[in-house]
Amino acid sequence: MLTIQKFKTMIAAAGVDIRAEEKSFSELDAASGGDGDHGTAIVTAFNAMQKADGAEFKGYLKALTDALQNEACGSTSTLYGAWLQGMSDAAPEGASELDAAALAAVFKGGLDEIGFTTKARVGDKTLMDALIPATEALVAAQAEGVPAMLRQGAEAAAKGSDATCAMRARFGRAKNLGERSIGPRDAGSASMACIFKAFAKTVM
Amino acid sequence: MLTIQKFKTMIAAAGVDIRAEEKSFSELDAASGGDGDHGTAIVTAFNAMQKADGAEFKGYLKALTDALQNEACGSTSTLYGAWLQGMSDAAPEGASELDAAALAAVFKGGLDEIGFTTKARVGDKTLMDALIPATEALVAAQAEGVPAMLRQGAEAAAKGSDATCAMRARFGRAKNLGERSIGPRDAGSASMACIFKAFAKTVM
Amino acid sequence: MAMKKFINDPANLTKELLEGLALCYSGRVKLVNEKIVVRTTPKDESKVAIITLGGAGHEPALSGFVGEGMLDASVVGDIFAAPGAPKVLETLRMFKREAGILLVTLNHAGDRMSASKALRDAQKEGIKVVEIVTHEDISAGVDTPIDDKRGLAGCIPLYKVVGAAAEAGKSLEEIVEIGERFNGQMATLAVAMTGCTHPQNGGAIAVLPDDEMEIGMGQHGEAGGGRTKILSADETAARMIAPLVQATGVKAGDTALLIINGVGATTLMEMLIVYRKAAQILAAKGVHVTPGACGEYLTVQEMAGFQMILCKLDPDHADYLKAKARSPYWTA
Amino acid sequence: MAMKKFINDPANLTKELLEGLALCYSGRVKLVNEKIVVRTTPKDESKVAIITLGGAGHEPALSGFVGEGMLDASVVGDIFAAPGAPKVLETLRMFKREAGILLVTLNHAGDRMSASKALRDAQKEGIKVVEIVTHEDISAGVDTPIDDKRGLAGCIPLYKVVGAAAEAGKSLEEIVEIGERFNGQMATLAVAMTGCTHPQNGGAIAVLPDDEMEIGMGQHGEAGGGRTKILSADETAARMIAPLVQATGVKAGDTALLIINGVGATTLMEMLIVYRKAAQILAAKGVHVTPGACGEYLTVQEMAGFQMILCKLDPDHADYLKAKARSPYWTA
Ligand SMILES: Nc1ncnc2c1ncn2[C@@H]1O[C@H](COP(=O)(O)OP(=O)(O)O)[C@@H](O)[C@H]1O
Ligand SMILES: Nc1ncnc2c1ncn2[C@@H]1O[C@H](COP(=O)(O)OP(=O)(O)O)[C@@H](O)[C@H]1O
Ligand SMILES: [Mg+2]
Ligand SMILES: [Mg+2]
Ligand SMILES: [Mg+2]
Ligand SMILES: [Mg+2]
Repeated sequence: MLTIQKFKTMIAAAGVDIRAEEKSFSELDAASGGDGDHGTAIVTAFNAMQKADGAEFKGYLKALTDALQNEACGSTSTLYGAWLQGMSDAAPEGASELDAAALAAVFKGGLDEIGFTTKARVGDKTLMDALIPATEALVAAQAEGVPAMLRQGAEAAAKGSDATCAMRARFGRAKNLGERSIGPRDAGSASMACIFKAFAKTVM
Repeated sequence: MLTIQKFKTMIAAAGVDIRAEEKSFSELDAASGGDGDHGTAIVTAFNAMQKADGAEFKGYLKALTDALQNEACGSTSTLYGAWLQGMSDAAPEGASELDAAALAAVFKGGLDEIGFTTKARVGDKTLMDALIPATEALVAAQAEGVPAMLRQGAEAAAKGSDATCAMRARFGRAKNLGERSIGPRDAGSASMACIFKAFAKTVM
Repeated sequence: MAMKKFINDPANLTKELLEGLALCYSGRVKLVNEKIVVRTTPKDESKVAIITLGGAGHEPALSGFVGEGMLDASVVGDIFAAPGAPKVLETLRMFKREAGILLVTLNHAGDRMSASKALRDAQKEGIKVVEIVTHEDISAGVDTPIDDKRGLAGCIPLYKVVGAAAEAGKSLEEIVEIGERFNGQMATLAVAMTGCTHPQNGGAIAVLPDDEMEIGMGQHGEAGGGRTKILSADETAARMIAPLVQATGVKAGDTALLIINGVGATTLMEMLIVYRKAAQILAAKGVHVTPGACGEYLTVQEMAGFQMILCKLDPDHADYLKAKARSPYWTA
Repeated sequence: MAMKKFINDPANLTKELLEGLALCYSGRVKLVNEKIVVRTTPKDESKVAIITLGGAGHEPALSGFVGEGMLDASVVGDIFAAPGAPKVLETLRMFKREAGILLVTLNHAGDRMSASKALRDAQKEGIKVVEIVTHEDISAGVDTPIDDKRGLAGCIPLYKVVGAAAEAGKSLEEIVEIGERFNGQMATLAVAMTGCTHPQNGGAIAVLPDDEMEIGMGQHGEAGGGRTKILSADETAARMIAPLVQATGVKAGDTALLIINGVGATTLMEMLIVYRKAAQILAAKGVHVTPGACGEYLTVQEMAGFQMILCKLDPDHADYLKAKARSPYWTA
C-alpha cells in the first residue's frame, strides 16, 4: 500500500534530487542542441508543485497539475501537467491509499494522457524514452508490491535514459540538429530517470 | 635647399613608416581612452595623400590638403588638412625648391593654421605636443640648413611625444578619462613624431 | 563570474520586462493578468482578434507587435518557455467574439502543445478560433515536412498582414486564407556567429568556435547543421538568399519583401550590408523588392547573427503590409 | 582570428551600409554623392532644413533619422570619424534656402572642427545656417563646462523636436529657440558592460574586466571614470536616474521623456527592465513620464550597455514629439 503521505514524500524527495542536478540538466539541454534551460524548467516545475496540497490522491494530483499549469511555463510543465492530470483522472475517487493495482493504473493513466499531448515515443530521444519503459516495468511488477514496482520503474527509466545517448532527436528543440544530436543524453529523460530513482529510494 | 622631389620622397617615406606602425597607433588610441582607430585614420590619410601630385610646393601642398579633405574623414584628416593648407598658404608662389628660411616659413604657416582649428596646445596630450616643439626647433635651426632643421625637428617631436605619457588628456575622445588618461602615450603625438623622424631620415 | 546583463532576480525577468514595456509604450499596450499583453485601446469587437503566444527572451518579439493594425494580444511564457495552456485559454476567453479569433502559433514543441490544448478547450466552450502555424525555417531543407520546420521571425510580417486584414473588416475565413497564402510564400534562414547566455541560469547556449559561423541556427540556439568558416557579408547573403528564393519560388516580375532580423549582437551596420547584397541579387533576377526592414525584431538574447526572411507578395499582401500599424516595435 | 562580423572589405563599410539603408528604406531615404543621406521626397523649400553630421558605425544613427518630420540630410564620415568640412559644406549648399538651415552637431572634436569650418565657409557664401551643438553627457559631472560635455544619443529626440517644428513652418530663429531650450533640458548618461571591436581594424575598444561595468562610457568606448562591480538592473537605474534628474531639474508636476538607448549587445529585455525602474522612480517623485522609447538608436558596434536619456518637456516639446515622423528608425 502507498499512502498519500508517502507519495507526497516521494514528490518532495524528487524535488530535492532534481534541484541538486539542475545545472547538469541545463547543460545536457544545451549540449544536445536545446536552449540550455531544462534544469531551470524542471526546477521551476517542482517549485510550483510544492504549493499543491490534498488529502487524497485524486485531489492532490489535480492540485499538482493546476499548480504546474498555472504557475509554470514551457514544454516540461505542459508534459508533466498532462502526466499528472492523467494520473489524477485514473486515481480512485477519494482514496488516500493505493494498492499495487491502483498505483499501476494511476501510472498507466498518466502515460496515456501524456501520450495524447506528444507524439514522441521510445526512440525519439525525449523524456518518453524514460517514462514509457518505467511505466511498463512498474505495471509489470504489480504482483511484487509497491516497492518492487518503483524499483523496477527506476531501473527501466535509467536504462531508457541511457539509451537516448545513441539516439537522434526527432522532437523538441534538438530535432534540427540531425546526426549531431547523437552522443549527449536527452535532458528530459535524465530528469525523468532522476525522479523515478527518488521515488524508489523513498519507498525502499 | 629642399627640392619638391625630395619633399615628395619625405612624404612617401613618412607613409611607409606610418603604415608599418598602424597597429600600434590604434592600440595607443584605445589604451588612452580613444576609439582605437588612430592607426586606421592616419593610414587612410596617407593613402589619400598618395593620390596628390604637383610640380611645385604651393600646388603640391594644396593637392595634399584637397586629397585629405575630400577623401578622408575624422579629426586626424581635418587637423592634417589644416596643417598642409597652412603650409601651402605660406609657400612661395611657384617655387619648386625651398631654402632654409622658406622651409621654416612653410612649417610655421602650417602650425599657425592648425592652431586655428584646434585650441589644443603643449600639455593637452595631443599631436600638438609633438608638432609645436618640432616646428619651433626646426625654425630655430634655420641657420644650420635643411638637414639639421629636420633632424632637430624630429628630436623635438620625439621628446614632445614622450612627454605626453605623463599628461592628462583635455582634448579629443580621451578627455573624459581624467586621471586615467595618464600613462599611455598620445596616439596622435606618436604618429606625428614618426612623420618627423621619417622626414629627417630622408634628407640625411 | 557575474552574468554581464542588467537584470534583477532572474526569476522575475519576464514580469519586469513586460511591466517595462507597458510603462514605456503606455499609449499602445498594457499588461493584464501578469502575462497577457493587450492594446491600450482595444479593437472594435466586430472585427477578428489576432492573438499569438510564445516564450519571452526574444524581445521585442512577440509582445512588441501588439497594437493597432497588428496583434490584439500576446500570451507570454517565461524565458524561452511557452505559456501554459490555461493562460492561452484565458486569453481566448477574453477575446471571445462573434467575428472570431485567429491564433498564430510558431512551430515549436512547447508552443504547439499549449496552443493545441487551449484550442480544444476553447472550441468545446464555443469560442470561434482558428489557428495558423508558422513553419517557415528552411534550415532542415526546403522539402522537409511542414511539422519539422520551425517558426522563426516570419511570424512578424504575418502578424502585419493578418492584422491589417482584420482591421479592414475581413472575416475569419478570409483572414485565414490571406494568412495561409502568405505563410506558404515566406521562408526564413538564420545564421549565428556567437552563442549567448541564458538570462535565468547564466549558462552558455550554442557556443561556436572563434572562426566559425552556423547557417541554420534556430532561435534558441538550436543547431542547424550548417557550420562553416566565417564568410564575408556578401558570400553569406548569397548563400542564404539562394535557398530562400528556391523555397518561396520568387522569380522575375514578382514582388518580394526582404527582412533582415538581427538576433542580438550583430550590428545594424552589418545587417544593412547583408541586406544590400541580398537585395541586389534579387534585383538582378528581375524581382521587385519592396521597401523592407533591417533591425532587431525577434532576438535570441545577445547572440550575434541574423535571420533573413523572404516573402513573395501577392498584391493584397503588399497592400496589407503598407496599411497603418502602431505597435511599439513595428509601425507603418 | 577572423572578426566575428558580417562585413566585406573593411574599407567599404560605410559605402555599403549606406547603400543598404537606401535600398531597404527606399520609400524614405536615398543616398547622394556617396556620403549624404537625404529624404526620398524632399521637404518644401519654404521650410527650414535640418541637417546633421557624424561618423558611421553607430547605426541606425545618424542617417536612420532622415525622413519626414526629422532630418533633411545627414552627412556621413567613416567609421567613428567625422566627415570632412568640404562634404558638410557641399550639403549646406545643397539645402541653401531663404528659410535657412539648422545644423545639429554632436560635441565631439572631429565633428566640431568640420562643422565650424563648413559653417564659416557657408556663411561667407551667404548661406543662412545656424548651428546647435548637443553636449548633454553628464558623465564628467553635471557642472562640467559645456564644451567638455559630449553629445550622446540625446540628439535623436532633439532631431524629432526641431524636425517637427520645421515641418510646422516655424522660422529658423524660432526653431533655434525651441531646440536650444530642449537641448538645455536634456541629459544623458551611458553605461557599458563590455567593449567592442572596431570593424575596420579588428581592434578591441574599451575592454572591461569580467565582473565590472562602467558608468559614463562615451559612445566610442571613451572611458567615463565610473568603473564599478556589476550592479543589478534596479541599482543601475537608480544610480543613473539620480544625476539625470539633478541635471535636467525635473521635479514633481513636470512632464519628462525617458529613453533607453541600447548601444549594441544589451538585450531589449534588459533595457525594458531598466526603463521600468527608472520610470517608477520618476513616477514616485511625481513626475509625469510620457510614452518613451527603449531600443537601439545610437549604437557603439556590439558593445553591451545603454544610454539613459532624460528630457524635461515644455508643452510645445511634448507636442513636437508626438507630431508625425517617418524616418527609417523613428516614426511617430
Ligand atoms: N514534443 C516533445 N515530446 C516529448 N518530450 C519533449 C518534447 N519536446 C521536448 N521534450 C522533452 O523536453 C526536454 C526539454 O525540456 P525543456 O528544456 O524544459 O523545454 P524547452 O524545449 O521548451 O526549452 C527534452 O530534453 C525532451 O526530453
Ligand atoms: N581637438 C583636438 N586637437 C588636437 N588634436 C586632437 C584633437 N582631437 C584629437 N586629437 C589628436 O588626434 C588623435 C586621435 O586621432 P584619431 O583617432 O584619428 O581621431 P578620432 O578621435 O576622431 O578617432 C589624438 O591622439 C590626438 O593626438
Ligand atoms: Mg530547453
Ligand atoms: Mg580615434
Ligand atoms: Mg526553453
Ligand atoms: Mg575615430
